[in-house]
Amino acid sequence: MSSHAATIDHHHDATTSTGIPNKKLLWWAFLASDCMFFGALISTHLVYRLNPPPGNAIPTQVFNIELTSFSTFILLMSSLLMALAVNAIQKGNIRSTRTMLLGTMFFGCIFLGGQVYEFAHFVAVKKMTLSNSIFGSTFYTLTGTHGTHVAIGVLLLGMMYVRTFKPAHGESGLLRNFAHLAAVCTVMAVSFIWLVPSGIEAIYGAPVGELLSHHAVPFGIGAVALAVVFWFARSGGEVEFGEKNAIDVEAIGLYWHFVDIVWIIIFTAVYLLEYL
Amino acid sequence: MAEAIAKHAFTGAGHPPAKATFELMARPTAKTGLISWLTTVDHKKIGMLYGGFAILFFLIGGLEALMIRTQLMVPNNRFIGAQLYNELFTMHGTTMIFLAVMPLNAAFFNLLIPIQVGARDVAFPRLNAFSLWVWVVGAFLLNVGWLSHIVPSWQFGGAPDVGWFGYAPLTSKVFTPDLSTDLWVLGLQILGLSSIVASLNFIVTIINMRAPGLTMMRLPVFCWMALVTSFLLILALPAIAIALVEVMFDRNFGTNFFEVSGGGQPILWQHLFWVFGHPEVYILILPPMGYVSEILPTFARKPLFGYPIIVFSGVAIGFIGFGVWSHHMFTTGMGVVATAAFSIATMAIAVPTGVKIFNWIGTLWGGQIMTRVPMMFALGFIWMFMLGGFSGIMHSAAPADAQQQDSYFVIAHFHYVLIGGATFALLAAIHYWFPKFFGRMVPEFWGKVSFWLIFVGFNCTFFPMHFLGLNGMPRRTWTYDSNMGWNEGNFFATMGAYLLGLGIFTYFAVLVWSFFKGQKCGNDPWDGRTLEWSIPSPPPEHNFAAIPNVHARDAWWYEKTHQDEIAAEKAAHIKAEESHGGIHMPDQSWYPLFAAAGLGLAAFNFAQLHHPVMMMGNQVLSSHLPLALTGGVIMVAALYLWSLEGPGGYHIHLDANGNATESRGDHH
Amino acid sequence: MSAPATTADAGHHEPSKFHFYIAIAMILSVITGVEVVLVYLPIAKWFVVTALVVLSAVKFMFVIFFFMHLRWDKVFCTILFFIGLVLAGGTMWALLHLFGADAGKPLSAAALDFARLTVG
Amino acid sequence: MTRPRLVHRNILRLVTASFAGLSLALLSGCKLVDAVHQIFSLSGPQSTMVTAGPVAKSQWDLFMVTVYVTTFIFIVVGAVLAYAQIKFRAKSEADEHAEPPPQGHGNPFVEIGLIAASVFLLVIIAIPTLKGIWYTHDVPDEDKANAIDVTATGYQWWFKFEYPTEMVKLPGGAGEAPLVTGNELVVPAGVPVRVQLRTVDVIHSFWIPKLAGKVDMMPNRGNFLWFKADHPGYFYGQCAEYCGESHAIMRFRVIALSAPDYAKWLENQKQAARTVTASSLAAAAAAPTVQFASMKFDAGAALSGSPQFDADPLGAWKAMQKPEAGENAALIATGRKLFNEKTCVKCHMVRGHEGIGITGPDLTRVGARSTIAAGVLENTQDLMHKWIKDPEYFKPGNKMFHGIGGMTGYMAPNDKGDLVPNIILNDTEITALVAYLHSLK
Ligand code: HEA
Ligand code: HEA
Ligand code: HEC
Ligand code: CUA
Ligand SMILES: [Cu+2]
Repeated sequence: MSSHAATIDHHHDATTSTGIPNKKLLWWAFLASDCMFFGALISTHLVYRLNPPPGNAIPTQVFNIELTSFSTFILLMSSLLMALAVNAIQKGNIRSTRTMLLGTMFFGCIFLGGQVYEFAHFVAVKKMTLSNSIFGSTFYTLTGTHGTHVAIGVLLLGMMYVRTFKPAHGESGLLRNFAHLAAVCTVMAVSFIWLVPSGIEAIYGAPVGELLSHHAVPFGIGAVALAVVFWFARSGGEVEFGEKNAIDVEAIGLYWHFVDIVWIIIFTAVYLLEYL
Repeated sequence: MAEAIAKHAFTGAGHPPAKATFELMARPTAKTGLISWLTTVDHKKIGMLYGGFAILFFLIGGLEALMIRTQLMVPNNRFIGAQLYNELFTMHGTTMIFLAVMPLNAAFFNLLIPIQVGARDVAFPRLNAFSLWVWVVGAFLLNVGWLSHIVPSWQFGGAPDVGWFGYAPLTSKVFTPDLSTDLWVLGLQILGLSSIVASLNFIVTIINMRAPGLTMMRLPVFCWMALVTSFLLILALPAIAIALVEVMFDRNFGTNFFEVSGGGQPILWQHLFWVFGHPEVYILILPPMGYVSEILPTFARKPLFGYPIIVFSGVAIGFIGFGVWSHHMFTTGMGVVATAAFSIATMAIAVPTGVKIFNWIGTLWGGQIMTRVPMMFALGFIWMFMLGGFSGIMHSAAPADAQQQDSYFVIAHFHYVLIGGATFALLAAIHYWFPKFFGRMVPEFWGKVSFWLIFVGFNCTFFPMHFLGLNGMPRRTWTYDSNMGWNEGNFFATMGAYLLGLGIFTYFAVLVWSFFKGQKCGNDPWDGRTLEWSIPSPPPEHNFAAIPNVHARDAWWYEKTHQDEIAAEKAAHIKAEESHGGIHMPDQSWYPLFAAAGLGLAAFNFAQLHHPVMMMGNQVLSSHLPLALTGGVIMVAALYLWSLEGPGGYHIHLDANGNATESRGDHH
Repeated sequence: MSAPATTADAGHHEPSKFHFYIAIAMILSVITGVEVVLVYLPIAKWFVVTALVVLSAVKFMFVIFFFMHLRWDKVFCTILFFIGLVLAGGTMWALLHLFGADAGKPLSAAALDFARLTVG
Repeated sequence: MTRPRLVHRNILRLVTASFAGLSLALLSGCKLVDAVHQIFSLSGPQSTMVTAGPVAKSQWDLFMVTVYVTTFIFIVVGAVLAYAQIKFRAKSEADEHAEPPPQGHGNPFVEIGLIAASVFLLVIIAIPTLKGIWYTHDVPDEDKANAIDVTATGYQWWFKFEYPTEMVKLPGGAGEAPLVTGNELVVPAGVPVRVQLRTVDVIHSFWIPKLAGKVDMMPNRGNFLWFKADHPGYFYGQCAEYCGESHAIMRFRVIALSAPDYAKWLENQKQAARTVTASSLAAAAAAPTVQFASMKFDAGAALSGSPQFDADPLGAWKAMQKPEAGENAALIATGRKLFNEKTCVKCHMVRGHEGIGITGPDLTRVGARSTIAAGVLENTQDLMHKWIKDPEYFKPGNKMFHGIGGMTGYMAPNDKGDLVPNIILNDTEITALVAYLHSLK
């Protein structure tokens, strides 16, 4: 392809029939599908909320609205940073993009931490578990699914972040590739091995301190591996990533914002309305 | 214009192919042999794999049906026992719907959509391969339970036995403690994932990859129906995905979604299932309506009558289809208002469906009808689908349905729409496009023999079932008493099923023969109307030497009547493209296969977290958690490498005689 | 297409939306604050419910149209997303009504206990 | 461009013609005519056409409306389609290569006309549908006062029936409880019956085709249906929702009796279980037995199978109500003892005797039922013997064999967790048990 277009029009892609880039179309279609996904989950929650069986948990006695409002605010701010990341890459400003990506991830993690704390607190202090009331079942499943979406978002952003360092000309040794891959795999394995069982433990009632001590080893390995990934990723020199990748960042952005709007609905429908 | 055309050929939306940085697996380049099939991203190869698997499962599902019919041949039969029978009908329904008709449709989506819209591949070729392999994983999980009948020491608990719509609370641990139900839940979940991913791909392909001049209102009806179907899939599948998650949590983590003692409402499962399930039946029938809308004009030698209305009614069917799900629940005590609303909404669907039937007849009217085999199946489709639709209308009258629901009348209804409808159209389509993709004709005579066997056998099997149902015979019953007046009907139906089986056997036997020995054919054996007939049979890897310019609805028909104009255009396109480096094709990749395999490993072990599997008296895979996690890690790692690897690509250059040479790495 | 676009000159770009995004984010935070306060105010329940629904709808629209650029993209994206949104909303609405109707009510607690007793 | 040639068309015609001829010839064989007639017959005991009550009748009438309308459409549309297929068929090979026909694209007026016609035809179906939905939902207001209430509860795989308004005294002064029976629902004819539908496990569905369409028994929900039997009769019912292994044979019966017969039946049911001793036998011989008025049975059935029973099921049922000839008080007493010893009592209620269980069907008057094991077996001494000997054979997975709710059945886990026989019976013991159970009238 020899068309050396000087600029990239981010709202029109001449290679497609509609002018919408394929990836953008893909993500919007996926989000339409995800609406149904959360629609079904929220329906389940509300159906049981409006017709509770005897002996159901009482939400207002469980909730901690201050914490949730704070999380909501944090997620909104992460959305802002995400929008700014897209804005930056559309200008070809990679440094700023990286900062914004990191910021988004950071806020996402705060949100997740808030949720882990919330779950652990509800279980340990408020005695509401996944299985001891139907409210517990629907609440944890709905907000947990949302949390999973956030976690996947963080993972995608992390991958994107690493990708921004990919050297331009593909020169890198085999060993380096293997080391990089091994580190990435370790991070993933550890986050699974750490997250899944500790999530289950949390749901069944273990307080945060205990969780950390139980899973100290995998957590430690994960932290080290994470550092390794970043170290490998941070190669100097020319990188391949650039303004042309704006669509990739934007795609993840769409996903991230969607997760945010789902939370907007959950915040109102699941939390706020309970206080009336 | 030339620029747009050259770009159009690009797959992977403007990614400059770069040398892979993290090249762990060399990108495979084999064009033949096992590796080429495992790593392919070519929509035609993927389509054929889908088709091959689907036909295999169609035969397995048919075999299951034959066992069902044999058991029901005479009253109080003890050919097979209750438990096995329950597994058989569950797996027959699940197999036919999820592993035969849906993937056969997916096969045609893959084979035809890119060619009919004038593209070189789908929008995301590797994602397409991923859908295929994920589908294989789902099919495996659903069927692996059969193994424990062969090797009893593998305690999967047999194949799933909860019925194809798995009503809670029968699916709870209390009532079906064995692994089969977990595998069913995960299998369906994974098939759903595959379908959503594939559908997103097709949506983007149809909307975004159309050749220049191919406006939406010139799109072949088949592509329209595929588009509507893809939308139905992405919008309906999430409902069942959530429902399955809820069942899975109930079974494994003690939630109460459908747990009666915890206040759960099993009826919620029914709602969520049918929110998916009803659109699902249109997912099964809309693509067949597309095939028929392609075949009828070809063999009547006339364009489709009322194209815009056929398209619009397809969209309308899809849309209304989302508002009628509770007609499967007329007997669950929804209350009068809800029952009335769903009853009327259901009837409304007859209108857009009728419109299609009328327009197909309009297409025949005044034509020169050539009754080739595909045409016979297509005409058979119209007749049989109409009958099935009528019994659907009888169901929609809710009070009358209270007598029909869960009786053989329903069985008759849906086999008329599913076999007389979907399957007939699929058989028509296979026969019609076989020459295109294998370059050989299927003999007419044997095709007709198989048609008549199938047609007669089908009606003998299922017509009496209307009467069995009205005479009170319930479905899903492994045996019946001799004094109920059902003996003759069942015997006759079973004989019909054998005849039908013979027909199906003949049909596929003839295909196999034709694959090796059939008469060779050229581009356009049927005097077709759409773009696929403009390219060689079988199509070359890059589909089109020159991306066509579309000037009219039946693009190829127009080309045939305007040859000079088109020839000039094409020469210009070829030149333009060569000056841009030749025809760009995406590279093969291992990662879709690896990601799917990781998913399979994860799901298979996840299902067994709470069920140690015994093999030869020993507990094997004693701890499934590590294996499940390993699978998850493999999947994520493969996806990660996939994203780093990039679409890649190489170029094809055509000489004056149309011979192709390839060049790699000449990306400028 | 393969031109290293990092060097593309900024002159051709539309004006930066940096401050605009910040403004949107501020509005969103304020709305959220209002929402939280609203539920504690002693106002008629129907009013609060309506207000909450409207406010979250506004937030929703702000995010999809500005953060997610629907406002600047081709309308087709909007249509695409709203197909899913409308169907999901409609299905939710229908489900809530189906379960809210008298016929949809679960057995009373007493009847439930009765049913449980008879299981033995 | 290659085109398949039109070979074989004539051969094919010949084949189809001879196939049709052959089948006609076969069909004209008169035994076959009968058989074919049977295939389409709608006169079985679960026929939805031969109705015996207003609910089922309204449902059949509505069904016939849909049949008329769709048949009409089929004839019209089918005729046009058939005409087009024949008229516009390429008659010869030359035809096929002729100039293509005019490439017309459609006609909006035709389309709109056909849409309007379809809507009109649907309205014809919709109106009676709506009427029917409200009519079949609940007992009409004017009849509400007469209606009786019963509760039907589904168990895997049998039905329990309760009469909430008919209280019986529990033995030993333990107060009162509603009358309970199993698998055979006895109701008065000519009276609306409102059946409350409950389940203790999975979803079942309650269906008596001749009396009313089905309604499901949903866990945690209070469904109900109503029906009315026009005349006394014996009706077949069936669980119509897949509910596990033996769903196929989860059947039941409804016996509609005239008002006085029903009163007598209730009277008898409310007594404690019948105890047979030598002296009671002698006393009974002297006293007049319960007599049922003679009544007409809806004989519109053409049935095969056990002819004596099917010829007059209601008569057969009535016969079951009377004590059997040749009752042996000693054998019955042994049976009663065994019923206790073999732990049958912990699952089965025999009101007034030792039986106290509630996880199995109430057997207080099992001897007076026409069928056992949820309508699967005729209640002859022989078949009951076989049932008690090997329930698993007749009903795979049944809870009497496998145990339920903490009660062990014929099989139970031993210390190692393997299933081993738990209730072991020999033929003599079973004979005594059967004698006892058959004495419970
Ligand atoms: C390909 C699949 C397919 C299709 C296309 C349909 C089409 C229709 N179906 Fe069917 N259906 C199934 C597959 C399908 N169905 C399956 C699998 C089940 C059972 C699931 C299970 O329980 O396992 C089922 C069950 C089912 C039920 C539930 C029955 C029960 O369990 O009690 C109902 C009830 O309303 C119903 C109705 C309809 C209607 C009204 C249509 C309409 O779309 C039909 C419209 C078509 C026509 C009417 C014919 C042509 C029209 C004209 C010529 C115009 C003029 C006509 C009129 C004005 C009437 N179907
Ligand atoms: C597209 C879907 C589809 C198709 C094509 C079919 C095809 C057939 N179906 Fe079925 N059917 C369903 C979908 C379908 N079915 C569903 C959804 C259910 C409900 C399940 C449930 O209740 O959960 C059902 C249930 C069902 C029942 C009711 C079972 C019960 O409720 O107890 C019956 C009974 O007769 C039946 C029969 C048949 C028959 C005879 C065929 C025939 O058309 C089959 C013809 C094909 C063959 C006969 C194969 C021939 C091949 C060979 C002979 C070669 C074999 C060789 C190899 C394998 C190498 N089907
Ligand atoms: C674990 C509980 C259990 C035990 C112990 C048990 N039964 Fe049963 N029995 C049942 C159940 C449950 C049924 C209903 C089976 C069905 O139809 O699915 C039944 C049905 C019957 C029936 C048929 C009743 C009818 O109305 O159709 C008879 C007769 C019977 N049992 C006799 C016996 C005898 C005799 C014994 C002792 C040897 C016995 N049962 C022990 C649970 C039990
Ligand atoms: Cu109970 Cu089927
Ligand atoms: Cu449906």
